[in-house]
Amino acid sequence: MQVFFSIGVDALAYGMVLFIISIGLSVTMGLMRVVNLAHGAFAMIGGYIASYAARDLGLPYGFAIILAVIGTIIIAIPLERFLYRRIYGAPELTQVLMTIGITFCVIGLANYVFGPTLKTIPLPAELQGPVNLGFRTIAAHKLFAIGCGVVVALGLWFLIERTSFGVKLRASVDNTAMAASLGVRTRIVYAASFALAVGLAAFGGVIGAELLPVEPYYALRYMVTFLVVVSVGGAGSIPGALIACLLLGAIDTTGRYLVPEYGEFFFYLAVIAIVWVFPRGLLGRAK
Amino acid sequence: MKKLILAAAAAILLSGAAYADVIKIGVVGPFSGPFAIQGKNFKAGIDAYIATHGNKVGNDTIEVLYRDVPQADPAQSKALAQELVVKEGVQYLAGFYFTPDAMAVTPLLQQANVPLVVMNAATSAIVTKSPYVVRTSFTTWQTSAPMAKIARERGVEKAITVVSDYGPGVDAENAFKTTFEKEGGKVVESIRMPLSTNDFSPIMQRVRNSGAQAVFAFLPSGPTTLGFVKAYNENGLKEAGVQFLAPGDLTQESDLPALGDAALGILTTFHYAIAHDSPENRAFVEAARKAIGNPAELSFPSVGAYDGMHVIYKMIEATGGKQDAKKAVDAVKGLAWESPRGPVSIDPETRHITQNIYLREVAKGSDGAYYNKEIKTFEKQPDPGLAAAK
Amino acid sequence: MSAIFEVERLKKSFGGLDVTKDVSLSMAKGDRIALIGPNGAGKTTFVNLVTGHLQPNSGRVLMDGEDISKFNPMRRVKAGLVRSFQVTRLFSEMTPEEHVALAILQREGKSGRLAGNFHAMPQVMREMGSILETLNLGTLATVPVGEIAYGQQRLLEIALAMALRPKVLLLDEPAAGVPHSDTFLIENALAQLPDDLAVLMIEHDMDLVFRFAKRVVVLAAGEIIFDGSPRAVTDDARVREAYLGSYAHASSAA
Amino acid sequence: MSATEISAPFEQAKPMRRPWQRDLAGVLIIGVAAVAGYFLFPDNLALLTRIIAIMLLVLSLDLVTGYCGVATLGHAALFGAGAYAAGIAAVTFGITEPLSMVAIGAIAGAVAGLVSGVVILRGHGLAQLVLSIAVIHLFHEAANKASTYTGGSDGLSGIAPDPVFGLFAFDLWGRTAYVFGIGLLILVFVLLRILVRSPFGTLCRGIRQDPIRVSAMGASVKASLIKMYVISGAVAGVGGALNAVSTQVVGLDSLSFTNSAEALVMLVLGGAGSLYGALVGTIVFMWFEHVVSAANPFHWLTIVGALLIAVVLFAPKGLYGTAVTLMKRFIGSRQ
Repeated sequence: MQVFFSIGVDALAYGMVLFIISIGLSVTMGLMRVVNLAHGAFAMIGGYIASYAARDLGLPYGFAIILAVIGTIIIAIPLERFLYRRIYGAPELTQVLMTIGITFCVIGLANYVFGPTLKTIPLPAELQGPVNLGFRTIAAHKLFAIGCGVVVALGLWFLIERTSFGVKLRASVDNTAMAASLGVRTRIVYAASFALAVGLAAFGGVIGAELLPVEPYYALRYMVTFLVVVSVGGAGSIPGALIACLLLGAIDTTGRYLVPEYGEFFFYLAVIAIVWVFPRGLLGRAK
Repeated sequence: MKKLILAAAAAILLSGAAYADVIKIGVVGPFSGPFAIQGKNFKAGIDAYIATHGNKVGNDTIEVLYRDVPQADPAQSKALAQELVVKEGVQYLAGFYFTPDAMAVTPLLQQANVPLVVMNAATSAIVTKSPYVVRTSFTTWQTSAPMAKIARERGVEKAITVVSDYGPGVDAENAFKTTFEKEGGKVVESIRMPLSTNDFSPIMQRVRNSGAQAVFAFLPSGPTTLGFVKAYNENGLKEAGVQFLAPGDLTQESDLPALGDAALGILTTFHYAIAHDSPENRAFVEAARKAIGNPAELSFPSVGAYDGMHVIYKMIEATGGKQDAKKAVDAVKGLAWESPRGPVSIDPETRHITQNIYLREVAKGSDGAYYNKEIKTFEKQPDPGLAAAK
Repeated sequence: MSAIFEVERLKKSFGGLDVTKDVSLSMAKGDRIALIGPNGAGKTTFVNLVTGHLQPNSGRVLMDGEDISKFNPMRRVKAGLVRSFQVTRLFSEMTPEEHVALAILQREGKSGRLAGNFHAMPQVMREMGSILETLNLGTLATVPVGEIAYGQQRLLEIALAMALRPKVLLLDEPAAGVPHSDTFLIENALAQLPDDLAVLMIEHDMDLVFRFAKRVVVLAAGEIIFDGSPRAVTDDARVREAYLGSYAHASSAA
Repeated sequence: MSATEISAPFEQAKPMRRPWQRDLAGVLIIGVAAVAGYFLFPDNLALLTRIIAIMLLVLSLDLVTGYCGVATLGHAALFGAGAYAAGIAAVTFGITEPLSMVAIGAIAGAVAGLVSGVVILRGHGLAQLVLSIAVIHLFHEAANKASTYTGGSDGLSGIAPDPVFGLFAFDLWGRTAYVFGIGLLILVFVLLRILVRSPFGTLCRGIRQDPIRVSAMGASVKASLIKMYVISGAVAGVGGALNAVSTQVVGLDSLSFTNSAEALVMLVLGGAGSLYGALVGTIVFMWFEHVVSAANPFHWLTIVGALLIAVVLFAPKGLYGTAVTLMKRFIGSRQ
């Protein structure tokens, strides 16, 4: 029983970290219909900015997070304007080509600018060290990540389902021409949701840095994992992504506890099984 | 036409000998991609050697050509090596971070009449694949086996091994297990985890439940070590007094700033620490830091590359710049010298480097920087891996 | 004449909503039936049930006396039950020639061949040529479908159906989206259909219905409320009520 | 169907002749390029042979992605299966005759194609992409585990193929391997051109454009796709076997996600759905990568990334597709 809880806590923490980083991708892929393989690159940029702010400039952690989110969005604006805008509505494979190209460039530049070493983001004292849960200890930053995940999930749900921006976004995506004729400035809506997705990526990159450390190859190393959780959840669905992250987090964690040798098999067989039962993802919308 | 090309190619191969005064060395390594830092260290070691020893051997000028294999890719490695030999006319092949990349090249050596100096790839068997292979780095067996003795000396009865599930990881597990059990200890459990593991908490739970007094771990240098070490601390294993043991890949100097306090006290055995105290090493570190640009990026592959260059220079001296792989390799069999890592020699039988293995502990210097502090020396260690394979 | 196609007591509901309530229908060789009904009457659902794209809750579909209720859509096509689509479904990068040839090859079980080309198969070329000529598509034979006019795409839909040589053909609004002035093209095409083929056409254009159909079936709210001659349909009280009632309902809802 | 029948005159012969002429021209161009490559780059034959092997992988990917519209990031599974089968046949079972090794590779590739086809075709869109990712990881992990046969992460070495036809030994310069590879490539290319023009090829193109229409014609979409996957697997398997024969080593990278993703990038770069695009994309990508990575082994990735972005911006249909469009426009404007 204790083992069960113990694994459960690990699974929850891991799943939430995955969720924070991948949810932005769910927005780009599901709502904006862009297969954005450069999502990991934006998370990495966020991580680098936070690391630079907190470690080299000595700024407080919270400030570093805000700086990372804003900085990454600022970097993403010209990319959206000159590159992404060209591939909205383009065939998926074209989008793959473009975003892989962007990822390669970002990796190359990160290697050039920051060098190939690992970069850490120093945690404030409150988030360091283990917290005793009674039956086991857990790292404080993991609890923090779980909290952040909950906040992000609720905030996004509210934004997309309950605000006028959400209405405009969903309208623009479902029928751009119709939305435009109703007076929605679709370009701005797209740009804003792109910024939202990128900001979430950066936020996730910083929060998740304890688990997925920042280094130049980050952009590709974890991309597959992000892609998998988003698609299993059903792109564009926030609850779907949340369930997928928690489920896959649990499967992964349990697998690695019970049969570490076959952890990889365990995870991907589970992915196949889930998609087999839900060919469009857990909560994917039928096309 | 065919004859013409043959003649031209033969001319390229032979010309290196008598006429040309440029001797080319082809270095294959990961210069971009996830292991770019290790390739950078190759180059730093090579540059440091050239900076301190000049770029001439006798009348011959040394030229180094670099080719990139970002991740283990034997086919690519072989194609590049082939091209280096055939097109660029290199007389020496060197570098090779990954075992499969080196293995792929060995069948070429005889026909190409080119020696291969392995500057990192750490699987014991590489040297058996061709008589023209010399290795100046280490093997995982060589660096892991002494750790088992340390564990026993420190009174560890029961240990658990946790390794990444790939060649070097399995080597490390075998090396530790064999030696540890020979010394009378018991390995209660051996865990192999996929290379792609990100969250090590569940593994640490298992380590905890196993009741072992020490955990012996092997992970490839790089990002995952950070998560692993943190998980070790955060899951309370450090407090519980479970000793953390590993070969030195896990605490390579370029990762130490990221690991930070979490790594303090970890015991590793390895062939080289940048903090090694000797005049040779101080000179080397100074030159290598200059070569690499950012001193924080310097790590162990640089010393393998540095000594590799030493071996190649000796080979060139011995052959007078003529292309003769057999003579070159014979000349360095038994060669002994004072390397930045300490006294080393090339075992005439295996053509692998015999060297000291040091027990180190991660410590924090007075300047606040973390380093591997050498606390014990195992002198003149050969590679036990080959014997074990037999 | 015995029935070639029978639908027996077909029922389908989505959630609690009955969209098809106990529908039975029978067709004989050479029948020309129009299936009409107000929007939302369940006409397309009916086609999807019959062709196997939807599974009914109960009821049977028979072809030539054989129960095909358990067949998947592909087997139903092979059994001779072919449909066209309300919104054109064609291969936009392929030519009419390729479309029709593919349908012929598929009918003859040769579409899985890994070598050869239909251009080198004289019978296929001849039949394709005659179908395209019949429907006045000969001049467009080698133009990608994406570049030809919608009306002609509708004709190609019919050409495909003909190439499959069905026993029973379900046409889902063949004139939908075609300008009224061009409806005669569709009508001419329908006139070229083989005499022994049983045709069920869903259509809104009543002129077309009256000229084409020998029999009219009216579906409203998932039920057949009329089955008889075209002349009698406009006089039927239930039909009038269904149409007018549905308009009244629609306007109040809007 | 015999060759004479194919070329026999028929009614509407005139406009139809052109594709055949184009195919003939295509084969001629490959032949000329192959000869030119041999004499212009006699020192790069090892690289050129590698390019040929990858071309076979990308051609195979074009069959399922370009012709059938299946998005996959796991196609290297088929390539790797061929490579490992050929390698294991040589190392463990002593089958070192190169053509037999290629045949074994083709069969293994076809089997891998069947397995991954059955799994991947279960999903649609993104789910399909994810299934393909899962498949490639499972293959990779399985090869890692079966290290007794595959050598695990150390790679499978010691593959020593016999001379081709007992006459031409594999040499240091890679000449035999190159000619062997060109032979395979031309053979496969001709067969594939026949395939894509066959009724089955037309059916598959139809499936990509509208699967519902195809099933309304009474054809099984799934069965057709799986059949194409098996054919595609055989082609990729030939590529893998060629790689094993020519480099005499097989590594886990041949079964990797990276390899799959790169193949997809090359295909899209060249332009999907014509076979020619696959060839063009592979040559351009690999040659470009080779040149820039030799020029700057440390920062070449940035330049490759810039190339991909430039292609999307200026040649959105891929290099070959855009060239064809431009050509058509040019001819059109002259008429």
